[in-house]
Amino acid sequence: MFEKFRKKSPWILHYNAGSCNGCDIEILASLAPKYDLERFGIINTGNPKQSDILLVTGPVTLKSRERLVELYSQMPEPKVVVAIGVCTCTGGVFRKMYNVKAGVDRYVPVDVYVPGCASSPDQIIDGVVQALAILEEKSKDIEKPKRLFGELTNNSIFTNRREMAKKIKHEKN
Amino acid sequence: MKKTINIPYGSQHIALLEPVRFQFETQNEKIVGVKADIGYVHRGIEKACTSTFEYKQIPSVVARVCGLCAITHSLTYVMAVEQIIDVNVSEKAKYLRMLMVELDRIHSHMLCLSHTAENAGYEALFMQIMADREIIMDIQEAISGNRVQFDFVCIGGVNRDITDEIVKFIIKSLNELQPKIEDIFDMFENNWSLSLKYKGIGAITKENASIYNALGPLARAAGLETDVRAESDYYPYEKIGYKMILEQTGDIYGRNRVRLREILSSIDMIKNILCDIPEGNIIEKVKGKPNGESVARLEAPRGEIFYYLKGVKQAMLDRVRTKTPTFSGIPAMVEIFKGQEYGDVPAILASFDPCMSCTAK
Amino acid sequence: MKKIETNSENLKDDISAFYDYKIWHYITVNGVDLGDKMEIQYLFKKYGNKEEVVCYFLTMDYEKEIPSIVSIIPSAYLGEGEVVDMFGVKIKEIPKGLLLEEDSCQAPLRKAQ
Amino acid sequence: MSWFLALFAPVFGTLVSGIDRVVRARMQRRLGPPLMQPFYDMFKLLDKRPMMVHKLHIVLGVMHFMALWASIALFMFGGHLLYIIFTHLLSVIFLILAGYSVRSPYSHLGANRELLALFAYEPILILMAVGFYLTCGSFEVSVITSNSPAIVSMPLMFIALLILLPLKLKKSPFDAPEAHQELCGGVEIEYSGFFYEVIYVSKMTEIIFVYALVFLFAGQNILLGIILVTGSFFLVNAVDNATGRIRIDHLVKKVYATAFVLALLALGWISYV
Repeated sequence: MFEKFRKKSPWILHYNAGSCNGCDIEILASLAPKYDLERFGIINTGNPKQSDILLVTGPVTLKSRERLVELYSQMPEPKVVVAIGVCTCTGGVFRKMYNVKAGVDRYVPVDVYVPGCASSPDQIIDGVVQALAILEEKSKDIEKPKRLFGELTNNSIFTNRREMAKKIKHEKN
Repeated sequence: MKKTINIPYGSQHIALLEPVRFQFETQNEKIVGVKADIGYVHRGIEKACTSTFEYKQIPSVVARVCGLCAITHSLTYVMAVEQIIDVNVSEKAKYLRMLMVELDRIHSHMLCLSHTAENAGYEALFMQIMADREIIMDIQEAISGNRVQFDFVCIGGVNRDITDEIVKFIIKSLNELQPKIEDIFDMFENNWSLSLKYKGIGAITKENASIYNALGPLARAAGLETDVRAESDYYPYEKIGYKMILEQTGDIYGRNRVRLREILSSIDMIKNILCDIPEGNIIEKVKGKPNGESVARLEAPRGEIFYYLKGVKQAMLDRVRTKTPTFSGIPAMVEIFKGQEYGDVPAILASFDPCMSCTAK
Repeated sequence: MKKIETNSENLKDDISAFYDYKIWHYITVNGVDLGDKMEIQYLFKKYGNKEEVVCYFLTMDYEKEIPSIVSIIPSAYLGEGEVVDMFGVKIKEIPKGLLLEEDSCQAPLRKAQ
Repeated sequence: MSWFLALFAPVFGTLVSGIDRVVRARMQRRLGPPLMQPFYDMFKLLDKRPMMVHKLHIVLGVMHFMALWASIALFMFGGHLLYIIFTHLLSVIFLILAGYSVRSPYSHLGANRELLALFAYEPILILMAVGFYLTCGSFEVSVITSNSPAIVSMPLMFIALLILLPLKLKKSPFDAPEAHQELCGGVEIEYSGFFYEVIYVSKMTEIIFVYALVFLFAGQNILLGIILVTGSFFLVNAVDNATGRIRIDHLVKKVYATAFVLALLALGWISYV
């Protein structure tokens, strides 16, 4: 019933997973008067528990991967992830360096990929608006982050244990 | 006994652009201890420069160390390489490089000022400075074709020439920008709430600044005379009207004043550069393989960038060492935080203009 | 760049005799892998002086331990920590883990691996 | 009429908040969100999956909203002004307890600051109630609103209330308890989904509470009341766009040095005349 309001009020959480700041300052520029993301109702909350869209920049470095997964799991569903910049999508120029793994989609499921080095504000706005359409279709089911912890079953960040247990039972059957 | 609250600040926080983690021990919001963890952005670029990329490709790789001062990174690297393989750059290319570095300094300082204003809770000023900053971004886009990561310099010169139309456009835009910067200057000087927030907060003495080896605006706000533009003959900075800008207070207010005055002096310098750009080639042919050691230094917006190179007559370099301004600034930052109120932390941190992707590489 | 050689016994004496925080600016600590040995460089510049960089350097084996200069230059712990992480050498009282995670590549810049 | 006002107070608050966001954006040379944006936010929050820490936290949040709503209802039905102020105090105390009940340091700091802000503004609200008693002869809101405008006899008290407005509306320079850049919202940081909605709505309801106090100064003159409310609305927004946030200790000092002194002077004036 309220699905259609999701796309009218997306709140953003921004995490820098080791980028060069180029995309981050462009995100900041797109919140500023010339581009003004707030006309779509977007607020930069900074609090994972109250946000809908996770903007990730940077090829995930080994030290920041756990924080990324934790932030992702702290966001309540429905949520979408937007990877901004070419190094976030594939690793870019940092691919095969010893302290990064190629791209953010090894850890969390990504919905929209925004290319560019650095992505210009126009591209970022376009990517976020596309993410809104995806947000509308998403269900309230739990999406798991990938690989790092394996199964995220007995992790305390899931406070709604009963729902979690039901889900596991369902999967076993 | 007072109750001590440990406040984690980072690695994700609304007031931080970049992942850095500070752990503040506070008593009644007064900070008694600080720990900094800076390794979140470590990607291993130094290793990649000596194992994956050839020396001619590296200018665009080191540009990705940091998006804000990308041009200074690639330029310092290029200067170091040119010393080893003996390339003489034409005067015109030198002027174009200086032009880009000064434009980069303006946009980086404006970003820092707007961020400082926002973290002091002054959202309207943030919006105003960000709106004015778009003028500089447009100029950069006109010259190089990209807003942030412009791979403008290359070994032997620069990649793109400048036309008369662009020169006219730059001068018109800068004339537009100058009164706006003076407005912002007035705002930082006279606003009541900002003076409560900035004056006397986060201060460092000249003595401490030199003991902890502070750099750039952080040191110049405390009265320490350190600026590579005055300590180097490589670029004709004196000819285009460079003056060192010093303040004595050492607090956030002083740092903001240094930045604002540097923006104004950079605008003057750019106008001078555009007036007397000499004729000549923009790029020289490069031959040979690097052999030997060299160092190069350059004044980035945040302070001194330092490159050490070692080549052994191969296309791959033997060692590339990057020392970035924030890396040297961290001990001084940690020192400043002690004894401050937690409520001032975001504004103090923003006024350092820390660049973590530079620090960890 | 002016290079002055020193060794691990005399390092602290040399640097404390040389370094005055009012005249010299400590730039950084640098490591260079020579193939079978390490060269550790301590770089300084003079305030207000054009193009003068002074480099104290020492060569050491991989397994040896050298003293730290934090007692002379308090801000040197970051540069030394980075050398420790990148080359896997030992410096007294400087812990590992400034930049690297435990499961990432240890001593990535060392050649003999 | 009063039933209608009391029941739909949160809705009106949300509308005012929407106007507020548009006005603020226009003052910053931006386009700003659509007018109905806070409604969209609320409907979206209804649809999110809640992730809460523990049940007491939820209960305290809901109690905060209920107490606040009750104080608005008392106001609309023309109740006793002191009851209204103390019910409002109760609601703020629930919020502070909610802040202390979780282990997040940001929440604790936010609750600390909320408590300090409470100490700053509560005495002035009580002095204001006393002022109304001295001018109109009663604490009842219904009596005050049928009297002649109180602003004529105590203009200083009105100025004191104007100083409190940014503090209650969480606008700069007095938004240290919420402090988006320092504490990410302070006490509300651990709420999410439907239960954040409760906190969100009570923020909107707070707006109505504050402007109702402003309206009270107009007495029976409804036109004057509307002028006062719109005037103070634009004044608060203009001040918000011209100042930064000041620290919590400065906040307490400044409020005592200005608003408290003004309120005392106003009382002295009334007694003297």
